[in-house]
Amino acid sequence: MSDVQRSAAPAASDQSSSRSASRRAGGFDLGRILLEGRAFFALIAIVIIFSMLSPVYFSTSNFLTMSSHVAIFGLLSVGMLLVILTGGIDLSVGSTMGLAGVIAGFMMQGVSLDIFGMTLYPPVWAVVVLTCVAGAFVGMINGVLVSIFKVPAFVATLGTLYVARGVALLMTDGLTYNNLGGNPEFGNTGFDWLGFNRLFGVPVGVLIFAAVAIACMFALNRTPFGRWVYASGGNARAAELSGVPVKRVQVWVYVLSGVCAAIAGLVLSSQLTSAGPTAGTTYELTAIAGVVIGGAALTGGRGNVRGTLLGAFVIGFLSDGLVIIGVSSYWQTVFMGAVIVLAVLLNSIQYKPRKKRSASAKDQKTPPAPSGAS
Amino acid sequence: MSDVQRSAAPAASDQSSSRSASRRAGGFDLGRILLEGRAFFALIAIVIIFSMLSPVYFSTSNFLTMSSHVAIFGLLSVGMLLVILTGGIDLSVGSTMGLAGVIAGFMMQGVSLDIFGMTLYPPVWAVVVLTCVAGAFVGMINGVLVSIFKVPAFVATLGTLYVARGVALLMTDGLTYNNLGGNPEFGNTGFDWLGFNRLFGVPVGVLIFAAVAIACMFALNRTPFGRWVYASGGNARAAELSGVPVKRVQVWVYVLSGVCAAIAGLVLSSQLTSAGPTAGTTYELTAIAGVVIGGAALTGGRGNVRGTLLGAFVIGFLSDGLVIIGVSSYWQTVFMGAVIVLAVLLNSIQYKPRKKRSASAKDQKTPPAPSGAS
Amino acid sequence: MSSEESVMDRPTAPEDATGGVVLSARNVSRSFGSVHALKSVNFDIRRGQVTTLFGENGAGKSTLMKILSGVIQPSSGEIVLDGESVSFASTVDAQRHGISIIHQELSLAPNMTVRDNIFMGRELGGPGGVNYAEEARETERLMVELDEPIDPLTLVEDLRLGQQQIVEIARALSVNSRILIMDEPTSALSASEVEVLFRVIADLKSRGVSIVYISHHLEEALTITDHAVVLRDGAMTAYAERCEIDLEWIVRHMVGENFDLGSPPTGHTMGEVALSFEDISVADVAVPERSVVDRLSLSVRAGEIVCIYGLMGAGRTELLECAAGRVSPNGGRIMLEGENISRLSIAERIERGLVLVPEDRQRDGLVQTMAVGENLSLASIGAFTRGLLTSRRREQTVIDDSIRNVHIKTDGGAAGIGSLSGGNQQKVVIGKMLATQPRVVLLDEPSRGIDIGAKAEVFRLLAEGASKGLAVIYSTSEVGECLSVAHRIVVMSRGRISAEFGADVTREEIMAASGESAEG
Amino acid sequence: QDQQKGLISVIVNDPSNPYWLTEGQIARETAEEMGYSANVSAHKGDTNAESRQIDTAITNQAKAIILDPANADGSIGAVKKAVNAGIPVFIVNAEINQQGLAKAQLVSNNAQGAALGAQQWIEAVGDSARYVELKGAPSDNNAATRSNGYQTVLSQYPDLELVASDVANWDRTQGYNKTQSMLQANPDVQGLISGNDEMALGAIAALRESGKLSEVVVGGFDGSPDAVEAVKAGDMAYTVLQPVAIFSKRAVELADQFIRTGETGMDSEKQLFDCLLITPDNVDQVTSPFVLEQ
Ligand SMILES: Nc1ncnc2c1ncn2[C@@H]1O[C@H](COP(=O)(O)OP(=O)(O)OP(=O)(O)O)[C@@H](O)[C@H]1O
Ligand SMILES: Nc1ncnc2c1ncn2[C@@H]1O[C@H](COP(=O)(O)OP(=O)(O)OP(=O)(O)O)[C@@H](O)[C@H]1O
Ligand SMILES: [Mg+2]
Ligand SMILES: [Mg+2]
Repeated sequence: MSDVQRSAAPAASDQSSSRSASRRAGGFDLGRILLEGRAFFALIAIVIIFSMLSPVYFSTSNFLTMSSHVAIFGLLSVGMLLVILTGGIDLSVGSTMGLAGVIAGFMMQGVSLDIFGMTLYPPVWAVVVLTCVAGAFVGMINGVLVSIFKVPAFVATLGTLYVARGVALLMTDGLTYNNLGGNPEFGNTGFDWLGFNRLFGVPVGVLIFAAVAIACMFALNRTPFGRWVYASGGNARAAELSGVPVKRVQVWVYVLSGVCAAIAGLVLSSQLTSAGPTAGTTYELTAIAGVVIGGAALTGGRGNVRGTLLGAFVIGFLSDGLVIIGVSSYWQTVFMGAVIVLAVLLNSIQYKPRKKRSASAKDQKTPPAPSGAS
Repeated sequence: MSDVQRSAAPAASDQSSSRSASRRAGGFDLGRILLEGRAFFALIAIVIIFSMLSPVYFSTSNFLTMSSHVAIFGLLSVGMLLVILTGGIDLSVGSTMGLAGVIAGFMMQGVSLDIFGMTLYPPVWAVVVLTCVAGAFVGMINGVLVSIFKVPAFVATLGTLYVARGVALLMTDGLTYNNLGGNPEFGNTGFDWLGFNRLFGVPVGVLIFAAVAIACMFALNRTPFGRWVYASGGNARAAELSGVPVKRVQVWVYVLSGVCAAIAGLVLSSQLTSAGPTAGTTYELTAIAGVVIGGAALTGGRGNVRGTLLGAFVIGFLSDGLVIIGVSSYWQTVFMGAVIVLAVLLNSIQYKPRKKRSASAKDQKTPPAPSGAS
Repeated sequence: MSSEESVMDRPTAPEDATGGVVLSARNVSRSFGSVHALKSVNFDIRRGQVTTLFGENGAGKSTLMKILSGVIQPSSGEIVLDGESVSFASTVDAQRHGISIIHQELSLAPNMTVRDNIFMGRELGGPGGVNYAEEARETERLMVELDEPIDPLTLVEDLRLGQQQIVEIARALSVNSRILIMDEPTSALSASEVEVLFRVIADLKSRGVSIVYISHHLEEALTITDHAVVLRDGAMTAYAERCEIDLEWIVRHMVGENFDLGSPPTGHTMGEVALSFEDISVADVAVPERSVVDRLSLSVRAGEIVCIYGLMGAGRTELLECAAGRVSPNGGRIMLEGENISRLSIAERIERGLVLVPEDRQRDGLVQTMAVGENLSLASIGAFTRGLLTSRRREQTVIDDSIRNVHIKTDGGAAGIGSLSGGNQQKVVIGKMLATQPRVVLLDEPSRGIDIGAKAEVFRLLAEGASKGLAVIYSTSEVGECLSVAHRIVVMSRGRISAEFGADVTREEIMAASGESAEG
Repeated sequence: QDQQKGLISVIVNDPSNPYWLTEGQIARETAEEMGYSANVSAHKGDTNAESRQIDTAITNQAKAIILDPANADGSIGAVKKAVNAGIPVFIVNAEINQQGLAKAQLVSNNAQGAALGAQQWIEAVGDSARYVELKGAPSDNNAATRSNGYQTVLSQYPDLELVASDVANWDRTQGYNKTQSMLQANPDVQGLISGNDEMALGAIAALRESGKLSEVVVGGFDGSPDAVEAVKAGDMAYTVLQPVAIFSKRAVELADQFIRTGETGMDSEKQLFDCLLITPDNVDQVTSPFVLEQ
């Protein structure tokens, strides 16, 4: 027996250690990404094709613009990834994002306290914090429904999808908050900084997105929380028996997803300098698509931030590219669907030689890792 | 792993014995339904509340009208149930429904064969058949992507969602086909029969819905195919080793879901006597909600037609009721979400005494298969 | 409360045991709905000693252990730790009191590495997050101790069942608890690995760790036990110290009668060759250049029972899965009664009378969402289908027959599959396949976790089948099983047949041929 | 709030757009002033939802239905249903492609409005420019009407070059994203003409972000409050006011007249309401949403 093992061992351990090594490394690693294939090829293909079709596509300014579009979806996707890793799903992100924008807009307009007969203008930092708290609150409702009341995630978050949207509409009576610029008189200017300004030439929205992504990457790779997330998604029962606080983890991922959605809502309404109650409608599907294109399994436990980022970029770069080369909007819809499928198909083709063994059990999930010794 | 199951077992065994008993009974069985709780209480509550709020709600004619609304969603839900039972999901039903309507409309307008310089007016039965074939074709693409190419169902059907919608838009150039009444001259009248007429006082759409539901119930309870569907969803690997043609079953459920969507599209466009390319947008979520409210598990293997019907009726009766009593559309959104969650919550409360033990096992991941072992 | 078990003389624990009692269950009962899994059981664990728990499938062993380790709570009765009554709200709680458990069914997260599984929920902190390096070192140390040098960064799903079981053991060891409960830790291990485990157990004992050991490999268990306790139908029926007992004592108290597993069926003539492998090769999924099954040829005749003995990783599972159609060979042919079936689907092979009882019941054997009956009838739907329809009545007949044939402890088949004990679940898998009335049956380690009585029953069924012309290939890691059931014993090692024996072979010869030390 | 004169069902498109919100509110207020009870529901462009709401109105035994149809062709069936049930239907805002069903169709003159807007736009841009266009949802025939209206005027100027156009589905966020992308391809545009105000406001945000707002002339359509603000602030050159407040009030009055007398007193079923221009010059005369005092 041990002979067998020894002979198989070197290869196996190389592969698997390299895989987890990359997880450990955490950051971007080009070689690794190339090897990993997945969404990366799709992204390269998209960039090349559109660069050939349009001279303006391949330019820093366009990449920055596209990145700032990606930032919105990407923020939702990163939050969604956490949820999906635990085996859940969060359909409410689009609505939460809309609600967050509305809440921010509401506060920027000044909160009138009737009792005191005065209007309060919270400073921008307070608006940002309170909006994130609101996002967290929506997420907490999801989390509690899912973890404590055992409502299937799809249903719980479908419910909050409707409720959050309804609340946003009720708050504004369907109208859009305008003029989020604030007023120097009230000391609440600066809201548009998020969406408008640039640091080192990069739009602030993109930087925020990068910061959130790096924070998530860190949390997933370097903290106990990250391991708990993967464990809860991989085998909740086993995780619980090993002392992982599965329920708390579940609540937390929804809270974080809510916060991400709120941040996305803030960035978006800052970009638009207005906040409408219907912002973000159907974004949940796009966010999920990003996560899945990035190689995560909807069954939980598999996926990483890097893949999700790629997924978000694939979607963003594709849809913007189609606009830039002037494809009709119907064809945009068709291409969108085709690319989503193709990007994921790429995985299964790439891993074909190994498909046999992974048969019906693994399939569905991410391509099985090369297997190891024995 | 069987820890999971064993600890979940009291609940599980009671449930499943009553479930399988009721499944064996096959038909409607009031006592069973009452016991089963679930969507049924929600439905009763809805009927009572709205009857108190509006004098017109509780009347045969209103129930018939509402049922014919339910029929559309219900048809989608029944198809969706089959897919969900195998552990998949079909996001493309809404688009397929829109596409089906457009295809029917296209044929009713006459197909001009340029080569022969003539226009062909297929008779209504041919239109119906060809439309169903088109729906089956979309379903088959989904099924093949999922079963052969191992693309996760969520992604594959998200792709077809976009593609089918895009194709429908391209076919009509965004316009709506009108005048589906046909022309006696061309011998293709009668299309509006589906949507407008009544047999024994019941709208034809409702009868079709009932027929499809009964056929599905029958297929699930009394045929090998039904058993295969449940087995594939419960544990695909085990099913395969027991001789279940898992891949074929997967393709078939998507095909059937596509056909159901096509039928829904036919009924709808017949009701509206027009077919627009955007019909059915976001109906997939409603269809899924119906299935889940009806007690099916998104992880596959659990659920039945009876529950799904109840789920569809809960949603339909609720949304029509809200319109009847004149609730503002914002509040409709909020109520919709709240009721979806509550209806499902009802389940978990009903089973509360047993909740402790069934802990994290039941919920989410119904006792998953591949825990340890590989 | 304590009513039923008065039949037996209530065994009293001796006061002067080498170690005092550390943990004990006092009048513990537990019921699941109407099932009384435990009826007022008293059970003691002694410091630095191995207490073995014997009992039939469904006797309540796992239930008792789950109560002692905080997985579930007793319906009544108390747990006494160091003389104080305690109650464990969760496994974590129990672990805090120094109790850890190796679960009967694996509880690992397949998507994570060995290291992550071992330290799941007990992360070693360090500067800047989890100290992965330290965790990996510790994992490596544990693996060396268990003589299974698995890379800590291998994904668990890439491991064989046996290796996963070792990871599970390593995890329990890593906790450094005072009391270690092992619920069938060796069901997927081969003799040499069991030996390593026993060495570890001896070492733990010497460090004062108390151990509870459950196994259906009775002889094996006897070699390490200090105290034996027998459970029967949820009640404790016997207690004795090692020096007072032997195999016969255990079996008598477990089943109420004594019998042995018998010997291979004789007296019938064998028929034509039913199934033959011709030069079959199967590539390793991980390293496609390597063959797990290497140009192997083997045939079995109607009425013959062939045992394939081998160590873990010999390639038996692949060979059998290849015959069943789960994996496709990359060379060679498989002939069923003269017909080349290499290209047929699994369903078509089943139709032609070739079935496989898979090795891993949770993953390949059971549909967890279905009731017992539906599981039992799953492979023989054709038998109760007329035209397009299934017949409830006929199906019930199939189910009832199976339940009777393989002695499943359940009634009617309407219960959820999850409510059965581990061994009874295994019987469902066997029963399901036998219900198809096969002509060739492949069993991959079917005795995993089933009690001696059931094993005898399976052997009897096989013998009976054989006498009617059934061809059987039986893969096992237990020499004893080979000797009591096989007409012919084939030893497999590294994908090839390394030796072949008739029924009259001795234990030592087989073990020698498999490259195992002839002892254990 | 059971008012004795009966119920008037108002079905609008999507109240999350201030335009339709106003439409519904005015109709409701007018009806309630006249002693009816009113019920506002929204189909959000879904013909099936619209058909269900018509059914509901029939169930509720409404005296009249004020309908903003979801689709010029797709809504005909639903209207027929109401007519067959004996309920008079009054179409507002958008038309349906069949005469003789509704008692009246009170629609804003989109073609006239588009021409008006295009002329104002040329005044602001000049007769030589590169420009882009944002269009509404193609399922809505107003999108085509307006776009055609624009093109009829603009194509008379050979030096006006349409360099890109895209559908932004009447939506502000999409207007923002698509404008940004179109600006990447065509950084040197001088004008942007939009099918409605929401998309134009999205475009303004995009232009402001890229610092081009002062160089690009943006024209909208609808006259929504936000657009009025933008015109005031000088961000938007003009917007075309649809007299939604007028015709939705008128529809209820006609309904009332019909309920009382059985006649609408109109010569033709269809009545077009001309659109008005809101420019920086007259923007102060906008007194309440969609109302321009003259
Ligand atoms: N969750 C549960 N729900 C219902 N019954 C259960 C549950 N868990 C165990 N049982 C029943 O309790 C009894 C004891 O089961 P237990 O698992 O303790 O047996 P065991 O002695 O470990 O058997 P094995 O040797 O097969 O593992 C069995 O009859 C089983 O069916
Ligand atoms: N999951 C796996 N990952 C990697 N290699 C595997 C895996 N399963 C099997 N193998 C390879 O296949 C060979 C045969 O393993 P297999 O499990 O078939 O042996 P076996 O004789 O059936 O042993 P067991 O007692 O475990 O059933 C092993 O040497 C190993 O290299
Ligand atoms: Mg057990
Ligand atoms: Mg094996």
